[in-house]
Amino acid sequence: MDDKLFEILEFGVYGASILLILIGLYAVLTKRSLIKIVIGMSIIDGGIHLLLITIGYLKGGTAPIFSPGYEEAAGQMVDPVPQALVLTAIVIGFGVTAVALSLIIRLYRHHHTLEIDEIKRLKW
Amino acid sequence: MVGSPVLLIAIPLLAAFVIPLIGMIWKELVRIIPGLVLAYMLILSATLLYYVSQNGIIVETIAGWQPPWGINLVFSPLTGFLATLMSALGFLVWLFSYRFKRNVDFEPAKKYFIFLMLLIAGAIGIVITGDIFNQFVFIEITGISAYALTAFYTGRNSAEASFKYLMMGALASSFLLVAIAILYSQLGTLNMADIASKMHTMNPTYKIIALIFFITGIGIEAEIFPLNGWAPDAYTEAPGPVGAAFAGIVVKAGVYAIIRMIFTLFDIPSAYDFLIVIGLITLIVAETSALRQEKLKRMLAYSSIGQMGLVIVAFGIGTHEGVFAALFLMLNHAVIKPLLFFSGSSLVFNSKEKQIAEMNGLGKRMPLMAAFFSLGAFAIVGLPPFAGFWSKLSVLSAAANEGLLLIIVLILIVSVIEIVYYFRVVNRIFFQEYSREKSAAPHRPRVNALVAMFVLAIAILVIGFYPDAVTGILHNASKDLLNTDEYINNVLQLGQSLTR
Amino acid sequence: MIYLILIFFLLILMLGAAVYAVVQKDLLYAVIATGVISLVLTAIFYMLQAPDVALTEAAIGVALTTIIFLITIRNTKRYEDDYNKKDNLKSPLK
Amino acid sequence: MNTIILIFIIFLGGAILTFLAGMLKGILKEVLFLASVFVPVVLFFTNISIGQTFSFQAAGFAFQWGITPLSYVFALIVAGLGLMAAIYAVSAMRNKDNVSFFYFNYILTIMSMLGILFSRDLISFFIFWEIMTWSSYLMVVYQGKDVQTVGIKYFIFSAVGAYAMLMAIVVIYSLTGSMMIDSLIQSFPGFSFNMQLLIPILLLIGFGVKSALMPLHVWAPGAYSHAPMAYSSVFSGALSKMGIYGMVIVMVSLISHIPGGHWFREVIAWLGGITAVMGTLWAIKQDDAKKLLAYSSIGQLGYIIVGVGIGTPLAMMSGLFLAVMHALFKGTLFMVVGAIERQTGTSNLTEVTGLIRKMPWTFLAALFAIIALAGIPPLGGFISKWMLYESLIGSNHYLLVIVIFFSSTAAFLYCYKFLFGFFLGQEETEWSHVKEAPAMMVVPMLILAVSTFVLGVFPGLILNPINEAMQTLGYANTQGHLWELSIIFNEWGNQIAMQPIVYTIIGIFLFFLTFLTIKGYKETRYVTTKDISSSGEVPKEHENLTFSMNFMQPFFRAVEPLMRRQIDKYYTGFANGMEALFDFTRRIYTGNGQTYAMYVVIFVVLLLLFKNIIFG
Amino acid sequence: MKKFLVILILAVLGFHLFAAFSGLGFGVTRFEKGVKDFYLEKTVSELHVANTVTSIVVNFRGFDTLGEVTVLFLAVSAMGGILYKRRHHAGDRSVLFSSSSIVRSGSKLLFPAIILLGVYIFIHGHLSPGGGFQGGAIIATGFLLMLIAYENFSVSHNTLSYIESFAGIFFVVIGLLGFMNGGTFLQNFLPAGILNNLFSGGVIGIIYVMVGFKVAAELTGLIYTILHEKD
Repeated sequence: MDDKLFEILEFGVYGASILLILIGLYAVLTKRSLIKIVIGMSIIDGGIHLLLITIGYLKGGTAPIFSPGYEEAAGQMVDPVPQALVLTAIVIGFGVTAVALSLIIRLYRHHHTLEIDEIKRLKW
Repeated sequence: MVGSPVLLIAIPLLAAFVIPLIGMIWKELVRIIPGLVLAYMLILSATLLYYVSQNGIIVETIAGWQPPWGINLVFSPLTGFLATLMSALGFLVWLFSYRFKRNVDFEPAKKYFIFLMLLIAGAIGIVITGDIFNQFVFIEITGISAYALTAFYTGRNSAEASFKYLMMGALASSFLLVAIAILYSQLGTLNMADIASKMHTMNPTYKIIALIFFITGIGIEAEIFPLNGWAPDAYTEAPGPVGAAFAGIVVKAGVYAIIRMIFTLFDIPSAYDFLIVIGLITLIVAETSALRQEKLKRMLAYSSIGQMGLVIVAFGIGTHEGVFAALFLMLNHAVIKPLLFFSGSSLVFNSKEKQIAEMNGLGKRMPLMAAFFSLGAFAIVGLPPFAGFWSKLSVLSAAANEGLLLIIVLILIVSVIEIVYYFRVVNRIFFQEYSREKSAAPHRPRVNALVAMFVLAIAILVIGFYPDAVTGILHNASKDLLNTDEYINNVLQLGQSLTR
Repeated sequence: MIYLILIFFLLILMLGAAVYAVVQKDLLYAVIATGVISLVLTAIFYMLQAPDVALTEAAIGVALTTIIFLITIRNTKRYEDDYNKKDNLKSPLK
Repeated sequence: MNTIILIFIIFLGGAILTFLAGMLKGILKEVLFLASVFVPVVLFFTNISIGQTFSFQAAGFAFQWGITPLSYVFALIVAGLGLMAAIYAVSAMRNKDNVSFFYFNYILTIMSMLGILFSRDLISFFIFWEIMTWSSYLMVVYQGKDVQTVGIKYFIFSAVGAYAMLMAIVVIYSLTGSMMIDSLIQSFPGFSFNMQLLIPILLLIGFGVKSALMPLHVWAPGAYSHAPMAYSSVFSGALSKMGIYGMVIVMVSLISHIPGGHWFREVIAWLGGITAVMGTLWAIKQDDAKKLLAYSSIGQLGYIIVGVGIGTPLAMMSGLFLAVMHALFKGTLFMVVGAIERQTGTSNLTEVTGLIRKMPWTFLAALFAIIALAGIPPLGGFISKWMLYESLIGSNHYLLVIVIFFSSTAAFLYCYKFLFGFFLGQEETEWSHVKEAPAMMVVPMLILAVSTFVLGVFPGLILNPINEAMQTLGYANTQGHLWELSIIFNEWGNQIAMQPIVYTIIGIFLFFLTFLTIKGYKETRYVTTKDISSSGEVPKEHENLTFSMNFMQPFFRAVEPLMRRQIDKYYTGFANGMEALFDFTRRIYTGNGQTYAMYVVIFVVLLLLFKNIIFG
Repeated sequence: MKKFLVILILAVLGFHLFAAFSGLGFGVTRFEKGVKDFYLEKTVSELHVANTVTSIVVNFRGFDTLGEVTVLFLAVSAMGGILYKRRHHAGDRSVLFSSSSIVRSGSKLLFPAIILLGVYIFIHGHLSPGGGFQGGAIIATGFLLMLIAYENFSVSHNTLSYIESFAGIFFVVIGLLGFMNGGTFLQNFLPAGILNNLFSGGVIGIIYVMVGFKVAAELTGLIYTILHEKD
């Protein structure tokens, strides 16, 4: 039963993370509000982080932290590398989001709108 | 041994952290220190390049772990050449903008120099790192500095340009992460050499999907055609020297990243043809868009994109001659385009809209700037005896050697278009009447800016009259890029190891 | 067993929140929904044996990201522009 | 140091020094300018011998400079005309703005033309070709008129030509692995047929542009007439001959090795013939003397191309000889127009009249040049035209003979228009203050004019080098001893006895000259143009009734269908269409960030969908 | 119309993405020669660090972390630059809501606890889950709470700047000190200590503390900057 569920879960987790990416992309591509677009970006980020963590997961594995007496437990640990990558990626993503939001504030200051298709003074 | 490649990254980062502190003591240091750092980077990378050309590739490990496990930096003839080029250009950009915002507030100036320094450090990091995730981090460093520099002027357009750039950049980093995820899930490693050595074991389907995401992610930085919407806007709205830095430094790093992927990491031969096609499309679309451009910097931006397209075509030829030609083009573009940006932004310095039409008759008012601009224009369209000619010739002869006659025809047609729009500007500057109402008011550039431009102009003339001054380095670099096995061996067995 | 079902539940919750965040015209609600995504992600990360990431996501994704979004909305505007035109009646706040 | 490299160093250094000296006051820049043209030319005449070479390596290519008999002939044109025009220019350009810029480009042009002739490899050929192009371009736009139309047009055509040539060069390089012209000539017969067709066509496009061959000639009228006249004499006289020089090499050394290459020759010759006719017709119609000379240049280059294209020994000789003669008389004529423009302020034939008394020396130079141009013995033009007819008839190109004959008859019209318009006719009060041009302008003109006469009487002076050049190209020795003396007092080889014809023509001409002169001096009624009444109608005040106005109107009514279609319009239409298209396509950069993001996703999706095709 | 097109495109994208990951398997041991086994082994045997993620983040891939804190530093600077107004007058803070006294006193009570938690987390980064980033972010959350609850609570910009700069400088300098004894950048030059002791892992703990300070200062500064963006 667990194994069967686990197989479904495989599709579920990968599928959910990819769906998250797609939903974010949908927001980026169709939503006209700048804030929505940034929300979309952070949803994409979330999806990718989940994807990376899922890649590193090991069935029945433990967190990659050695507790006293279990120094030989490396074989049952989940992959720590994607976790390290995600740690970095989260912080970077946050930095980018922050910059994006401050740009939005400034755009609003000048344009008094958040519609992306009204902010196109630079073209061709 | 004069130093290690890691200092090329560590020193600017250290300086970036130091500057806010030291700015509280003496404000002028905020301007001086980045220059010193960039000069140091230039000297260091040049010395290392010389060392490498004598003793072979340097592989620097970080935190003492051997390459498949630890992050490593690779300073080879190719990466060394690019790093030297970037730091030299970075120094010139610093020199040009040394008195930038001199009389305005202190805060923006401080940030400007920090961003500029980190932009260059990030670009060098992209080039010399040997680890894909580390490359991603450097791409982000470069990216955020670039967004900030684009939004540097407080007008409304700069924020718009910056936001577009950021949107594309965020998409790029997402795609890159997906690609990294695919590669890691298949090969369990992040080291470029390790990936390259294991690539043949990977299922071709996954391989191709990973490559596609890589190309898209980095292609946004490298300005290949459908992904370069941000570029004209960012170049237009960023301050002039920053446009020069984008054209000369950031794009080069992006192109390098794509090339490293296709030449070294992925063993997909048809990717070369793809490079040719996409490069040609980029070239044609960009150059034709530049034809009717009304704004100077935007025209330069399209021209820059077009040149990068040409570089990618040349890389796509894939032979030694092709790679040599591409590197030569990169070098020339890195020398010429900053000169155009510097002199162009000096010419329209006092104009509000930065229109080309406002440059009428400025040749008589600002003869030196106009002469520099014309020199750049002559060189970039490939007129002998200036620098651009040799690279154009080598691209064409590389293509001819492979029998790609259609490509030659297309490149030449596009060159004619390029001539048209550059010469229209030159004509305006020199041979049309200055009108007090319509033309921009003359502006007298400072000595530091003049020196920066002189250096570039002299470089153009030197390469033009004596191309052998650089061809040796370029041949070494192209050999290095094409020799994948040697790269893998050197990195994995720590070729010229840095243990002392 | 419960563990697996819980993950399923969380995944669905997360996707639901994501859809809500994208569809909702009131940006305030959308931002809160984004926070919910992060919150659920934190739980999933924890269940996938990544406590470090979970902690980071909790602090940065849930708290800080949400708050800077909120401040931005505060400084700009709360609704998408077509909010008043179409979805007037559906508005939860009217 | 090698003389060859020394020549170029002096040129280059002289150009830069002259340019820098332009910042100073005084005549330093003039002195430097003359020195940096004069010294290398003297070095060329004294120290350069045929066959001397200089080789070096750069950027992975082998370079070789040296002079061949053929290029020596052309170098004579360049050096001689360059020197004369330089002397002329010093005086003509006095008091203009940016003179040092003019000098700079002038020296560079002379240098690059000599460089083209010196190049034994294609790379340095191309480099000098391009330097010539852009320095001449800077001269075309130098006066600041119509730079965005005329200047750009010139440069576009030059660039198209140069890039066609560049493509040929890289293809040759990929095929032979060498950039040497000699190795190209050696290995050309071994190329595949496609390449044998492609390479000459590309090269001919390149050379055709510079020599104003018919569909590629549209830049020429504007460019010739917009450059300063001191430069136009070199531009039309010497620079266009570089195209001829290249064409000679292509026609003789390459095309003769193609199976069916004679069709090539026919096409080129016919294009030349059409060029000659159209150039001449358009020249007649011009009221501006500069434009007139520009079109006349196109027409004359057409003759040369016919000669080169036919390629029989006599035709080739006539083409080369006409090239030399054209340089002399067209150089003179441009200088004459320059002098008149300087003295009167305009070069319009309908405004300036009756200058014969005011500028007698200029008139004399113009007279010689016009006679030479029209092909009247005993001046040089006659010989070349005669040889051309001979060769055309000899090679059974009767139709082409008619074409050429028509155009050379029509050429009389513009010659007459030019001479009469400026110098004869009523002397208007408006021009009563006009003085003769300064000696430094008149003397070069006269020297060139006299040399047309000398070469007409003693064609052997130039035909001997041409004969040598043709021998190195593979032609048989063309009865060299016959050319030692003057043509008038000798028999024409085995051709028809021509003394009677020659003497008759000379007699008619002398009569005509005497008549004109007498008429000019004795029978001129001094009334202003405005006083003429035609057919009893009193003309309105503003009506211009000078001689040149509506010159040969009935004739044009007859040939109008020929002239209605201007190729220029097609080019302009094409260019405008392309610009409109590009203006439309650049709208893909919509300015909307979301669209750009959409492009990214579409890009990925397309790649993913077609991944097996693209990367498969 | 556009939306359907987008959905169609995204469906294709999603299909291929899924194809790239579906064959992977979930929760299986995937590669024998991957780098992770080396990390798991060396982190215990050489670095004596209990938390493998920490050892990777700070040591094996420490260069990434250096880049990452730089990114954060850049982001904060960029925000400052982007939102810069010439006449910058601090104190005009956006008010998210007018806080009641319960919120205020609650915040005041929670604040030291949050700070303490953050400090604990980044000090024990090499032993337990968490570390510099997490701790720093938590501390920033504490400040955020105070900034929201108290309209007149302010943080000295200069202090933040000092902390940020010094922490960054220390990070790089510790990295450069790795060159001692013929080592490389960021190499551990201190004794590794005993596994699961507070003083273990050599420089890893120190670096992570620096990262903690830096991240805390940067995130606080970031929030401070954006909060003061009221028009």
